[in-house]
Amino acid sequence: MNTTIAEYFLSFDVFRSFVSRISLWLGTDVTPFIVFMIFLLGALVITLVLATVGGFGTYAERKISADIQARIGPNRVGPYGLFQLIADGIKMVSKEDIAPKTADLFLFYLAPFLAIFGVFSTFAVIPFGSGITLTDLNVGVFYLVAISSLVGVGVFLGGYASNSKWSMLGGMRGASQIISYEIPVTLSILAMVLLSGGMSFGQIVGSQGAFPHQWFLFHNPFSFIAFFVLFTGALAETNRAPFDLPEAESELVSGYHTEYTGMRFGLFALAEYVEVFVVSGVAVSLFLGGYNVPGEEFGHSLAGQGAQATVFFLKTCALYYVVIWIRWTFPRLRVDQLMVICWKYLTPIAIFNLVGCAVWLVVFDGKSMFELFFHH
Amino acid sequence: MISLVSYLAISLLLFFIGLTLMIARKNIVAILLGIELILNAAALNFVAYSRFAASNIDGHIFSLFVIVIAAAEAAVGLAIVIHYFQLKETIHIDEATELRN
Amino acid sequence: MYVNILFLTSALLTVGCAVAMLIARNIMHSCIFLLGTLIGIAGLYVTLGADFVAVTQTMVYVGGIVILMLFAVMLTGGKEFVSRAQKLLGLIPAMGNKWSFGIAFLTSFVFVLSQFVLIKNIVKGVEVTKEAKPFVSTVEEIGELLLTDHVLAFELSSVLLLGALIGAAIIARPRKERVAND
Amino acid sequence: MDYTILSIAPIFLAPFTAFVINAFFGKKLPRQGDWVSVLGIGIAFLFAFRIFIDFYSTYSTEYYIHKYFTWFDLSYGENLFKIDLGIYIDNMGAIMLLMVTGVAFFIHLFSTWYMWGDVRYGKFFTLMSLFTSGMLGLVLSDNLLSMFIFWEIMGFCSYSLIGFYFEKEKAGYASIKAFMTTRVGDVFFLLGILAIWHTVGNVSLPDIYAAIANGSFEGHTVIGISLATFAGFCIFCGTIGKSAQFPLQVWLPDAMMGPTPCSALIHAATMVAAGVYLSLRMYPLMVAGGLTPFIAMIGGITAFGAATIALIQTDLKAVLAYSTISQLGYMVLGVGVGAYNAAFMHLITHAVFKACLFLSAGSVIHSVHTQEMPEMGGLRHKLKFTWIAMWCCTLAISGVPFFSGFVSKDRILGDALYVALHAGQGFTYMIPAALGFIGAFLTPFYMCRMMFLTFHGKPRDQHVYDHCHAEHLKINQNVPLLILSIFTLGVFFSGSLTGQGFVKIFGSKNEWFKVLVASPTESLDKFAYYTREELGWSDTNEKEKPEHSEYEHQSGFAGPNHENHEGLHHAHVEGAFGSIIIVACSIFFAFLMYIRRSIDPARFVNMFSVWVKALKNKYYFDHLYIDVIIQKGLLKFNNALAWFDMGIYDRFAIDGWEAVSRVGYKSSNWFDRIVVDKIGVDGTAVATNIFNIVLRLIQSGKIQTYFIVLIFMLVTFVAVLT
Repeated sequence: MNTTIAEYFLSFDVFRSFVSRISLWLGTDVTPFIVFMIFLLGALVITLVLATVGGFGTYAERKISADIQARIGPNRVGPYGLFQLIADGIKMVSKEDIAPKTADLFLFYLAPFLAIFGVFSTFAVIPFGSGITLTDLNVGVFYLVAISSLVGVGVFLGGYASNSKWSMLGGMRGASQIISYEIPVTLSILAMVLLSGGMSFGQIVGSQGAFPHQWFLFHNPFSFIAFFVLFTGALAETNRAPFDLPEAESELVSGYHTEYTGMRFGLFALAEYVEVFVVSGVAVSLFLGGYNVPGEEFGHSLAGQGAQATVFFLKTCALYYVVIWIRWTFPRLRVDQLMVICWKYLTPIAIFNLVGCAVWLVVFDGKSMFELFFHH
Repeated sequence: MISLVSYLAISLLLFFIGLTLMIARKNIVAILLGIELILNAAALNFVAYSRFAASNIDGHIFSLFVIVIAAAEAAVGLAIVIHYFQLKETIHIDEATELRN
Repeated sequence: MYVNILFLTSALLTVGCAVAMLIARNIMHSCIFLLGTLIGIAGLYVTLGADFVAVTQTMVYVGGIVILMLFAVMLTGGKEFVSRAQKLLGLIPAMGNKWSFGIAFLTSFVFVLSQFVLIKNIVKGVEVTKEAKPFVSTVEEIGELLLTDHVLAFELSSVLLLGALIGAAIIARPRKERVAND
Repeated sequence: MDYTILSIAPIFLAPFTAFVINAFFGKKLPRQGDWVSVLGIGIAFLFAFRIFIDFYSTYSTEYYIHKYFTWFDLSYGENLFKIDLGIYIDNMGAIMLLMVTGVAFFIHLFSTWYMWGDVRYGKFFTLMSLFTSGMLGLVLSDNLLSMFIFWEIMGFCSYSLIGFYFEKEKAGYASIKAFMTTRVGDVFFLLGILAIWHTVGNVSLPDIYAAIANGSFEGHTVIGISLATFAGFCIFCGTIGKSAQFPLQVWLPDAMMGPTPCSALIHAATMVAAGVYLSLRMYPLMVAGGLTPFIAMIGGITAFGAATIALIQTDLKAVLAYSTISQLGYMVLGVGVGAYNAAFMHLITHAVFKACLFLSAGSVIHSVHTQEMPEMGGLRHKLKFTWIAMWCCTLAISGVPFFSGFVSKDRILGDALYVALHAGQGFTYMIPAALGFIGAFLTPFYMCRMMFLTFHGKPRDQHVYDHCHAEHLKINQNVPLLILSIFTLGVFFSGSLTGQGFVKIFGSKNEWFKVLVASPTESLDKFAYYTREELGWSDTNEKEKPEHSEYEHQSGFAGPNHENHEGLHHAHVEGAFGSIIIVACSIFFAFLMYIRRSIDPARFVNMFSVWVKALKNKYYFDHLYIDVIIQKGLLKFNNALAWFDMGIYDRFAIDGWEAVSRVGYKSSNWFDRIVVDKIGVDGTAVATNIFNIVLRLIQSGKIQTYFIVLIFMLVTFVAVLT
């Protein structure tokens, strides 16, 4: 099984001979350089693709919300209003960049970059396919959880540095919400780590299969519950409705990014939309079988890689749709309810799931429910 | 190019800065910041020695425990700071002299 | 080569942010620079092959401690305040100005020097392996060590964390106003 | 059957768990948690039944279950000194468990009807569960210490249940009286346990039997009495207290203040049965201590005295209470005359019919809202089922043939007669036997009197009669009564209709009760070689099932010296026929007096007026205890002690010491002022002050200053080191 893009390419003889011929021609071994270039290119491509996906996120959100509310939604720019996001992008870039007079300018400028940094750093480990992964860290999931907590700092600083009451309250809510919900999310992820026996995405996805009965979602009752805990926690961590208290329009104008304009606001928005995509992708990889397609040999070929990426994107987009659907369906929570849900319900349930998964592994020798039912 | 000494130098610098921060600043939170730096310097040393001068990775374990202790210390310390602020409306370290008189 | 680049970047980030932390007047900025330092140290851990420690460092410090610090700073006023001049015997000035920095600098320097002198022999005694070991995953090994050789420390630290959790919650909980009868 | 601790422990744990659940969550449960208690005792019954079936199918006197673990061990060298806790079930225990769980189950069931609507309905069931579990624990125990613990749990429960209606002052006093009176016996019991523990080194039953068989008790004396006698006496005192024997019988009649189902439980299955059960368990010790004549005497006096008091009671429950004392007297008499088997049989049969009697009485009382028999009469038209059940039990307690009371009681009387006349024991057993037979005459009389007054004749108080509703079959009112009354038939216990082997109906196991319950004295030798083996909780310690029953038909009589089987049988026949005649006369007499009214009871009252007065005052025992012993004796003694304390100790010792200390204090005052104050204290203060001025310079209160000082100290240290 391949783990990174570079290794995937190097597994083809054509590519290897090509590299060695260039090395001969230059008189030095260029393999590391080529590898580096592949990484650079891959990172660029993935970042661009995901940024675009984030952009389309806004479009999807507007379209779907319009559909839910029996409206038409954006339909002016391009076919079906598809180019709306380009128009929005141009508008944002060309807007004047205003900073409040009393703001802490250093932090004010830093905050959106921290948020976007935290989100984009997670791309390094997201598995789009068995060969389309930037790097398959052996602490992949852990890394993802750790680095995405930078977003919390960004949100908090954005709220603090604006020197505005709305922003301040939004930032505080955001930070406390993110660090609180990190606990049930991490515990749910840990349960999956237990099941697969490793923290790398490659291993976690690899120990599942293409068909639903091989997914961790249906591995045992505890993992089934864990998925919903993770999904709820992820909604809260990405500040999505019904947990969008940090940017509650009715109370806080626009929350922590009230004072931001132009591209800085755009960065915050992009970070949010991309993070939703990332979180959906993580949920897909952990519970819904990830990029798995039927057939070992097929998966290795180039067409297989395409199929894997397609499967992954389809599943992720389905979850993305659910997220948007939830946003336009459920009312917002109160702050105390938010904390109660996290500390009194989700965390104990997540701990219970973790212990339950461990017990299941010991008692049933790691077999899933289906294996037990159809055991011969 | 990279050797044990480079890590030791960084760790020494961190320790030095942390100690200075701890002594010089009057804000209790700043003192806690200094303590974090000192703890990190120590943890870095552990890991560096573990890589360059030992055959096992016990150093990693030690630095993990250092992180744990830092977390506990930060939580309790900041709780004390906040409570102190509620009482005195200041977190100036020199005001915290109740035990003197 | 990449390791060297990473080392240099991390070292610069670490030291630069640490110095900035020291000289920043605004305590909020100090906290942010602390964040930079900690991420830099995580990078250094990566160059040392300590992947698990690096990620743990990021997780605990970035996700927890720094945000706690920011909260604490915000809840306690946030700005660096001017220290009142208090002099002990007219000799040791109150710190928080250039004098205090000078004193602190000197003290730290002397201390570090003395420690250096003290551990000089020990450092010499350590046999430094010439070529660095290959990078291997440490996760499994750490997991195994934590549950075998270091299980007591592991359990004790969990107890410590629980104690800290409860202690912090109790100390920082909002007090009711005292009844007026006393 | 393969026993583990899990197949036995639920007998105790199920009611106990019910108690715990009810105690903590009872108020939140539907119906205040009564079903938890009923369910708990029901589960215990199922387990007990399983064990009983096992013992019955094994059919051997050698079969027993013994499991234990060592609680603590203070042995040193050869001297054993430890406590083993465990479970010991032999045939007797299995029968006892079945009886207790079964009877208690029906009592619980009945209580859900009787107590329904009471203010403390849930609390009642909580206590009943604890009570039952205490009794079951006592039966399961293999040693005296845990028996004592459960014994005391029952004492506490009886205290709470008797004082259940603590709004009534009398109920409160009655509960205190019951508790304090049984306490007297308990103290002796504990003393007996200590004596045995000290000698044997362990208090588990097989060890005690083994010690008796090995003769370990011989040669030891306590205050001039041989140890076996002393220990046996002390433990028998426990029985006297718990089973309300003469002279500690005073608490039981007052215990009627509690709710009727709890009276049923106390009188039938649990509390008083525990006392007799204890003396049966310790029977070898009683024999070894030569206490049997004493025991027989106590039993005879109790059986007779209580029966006489019952003659004149007008309270329905009081009659039953005195009849209980009287029947317990028979059991103790049985122990005394060596009718081990018959005494235990009477314990079981009595438990069944007395529970039924009390529940019937409860049914009557609940229906008519009075306990006074003169206000009742003619109730048989309204309370048909109760009437049938109660007559069955009355016939059983009277000793009418074909009923269980005849089987058991007449075997006791037969043995008593044999010991008195044929066994060559002389005069010793004559009085108990005679008292027993007079009691046997009185018993049917007062029981039938009760029945006639309550159910027959014309309604004496029309208001009460009209108030009473006609009864219908109801699962928790009269169905338990009818079921219990079925078991008053002698067939279930004897296998033959009379218990004397006249008419046998069942097959090979027709005399199972007589065969299975064998006195430990007969097989005491097997305990002599009882080897101790430590067993874990989950192990089984079961005897191999014997190939066939090695038991030949043999009387249970094993106490005083006897060999004469022929004479024994003869005496039994004599006793049986004698008692049938006596019972017939007695019932006829009661019929004449209370139905036909051809004999006026007032004539007898006038004839024995002094005696009747004594009966009304219950032979003046309450006066004796309260007025004489407590007020004249204990209070006087108290006053004397108080006088000593105030008059002598206070005046001379305390006041004298005051004068001495006054001188001392004057001299020390001077020393204090000049030496200590001036030189010591002030001088130190000056010195401290000087130091203070110096120390204040570094004690700035600033942490960072301390820190700097600390660092420079460290640096100096390093400099010195290198």
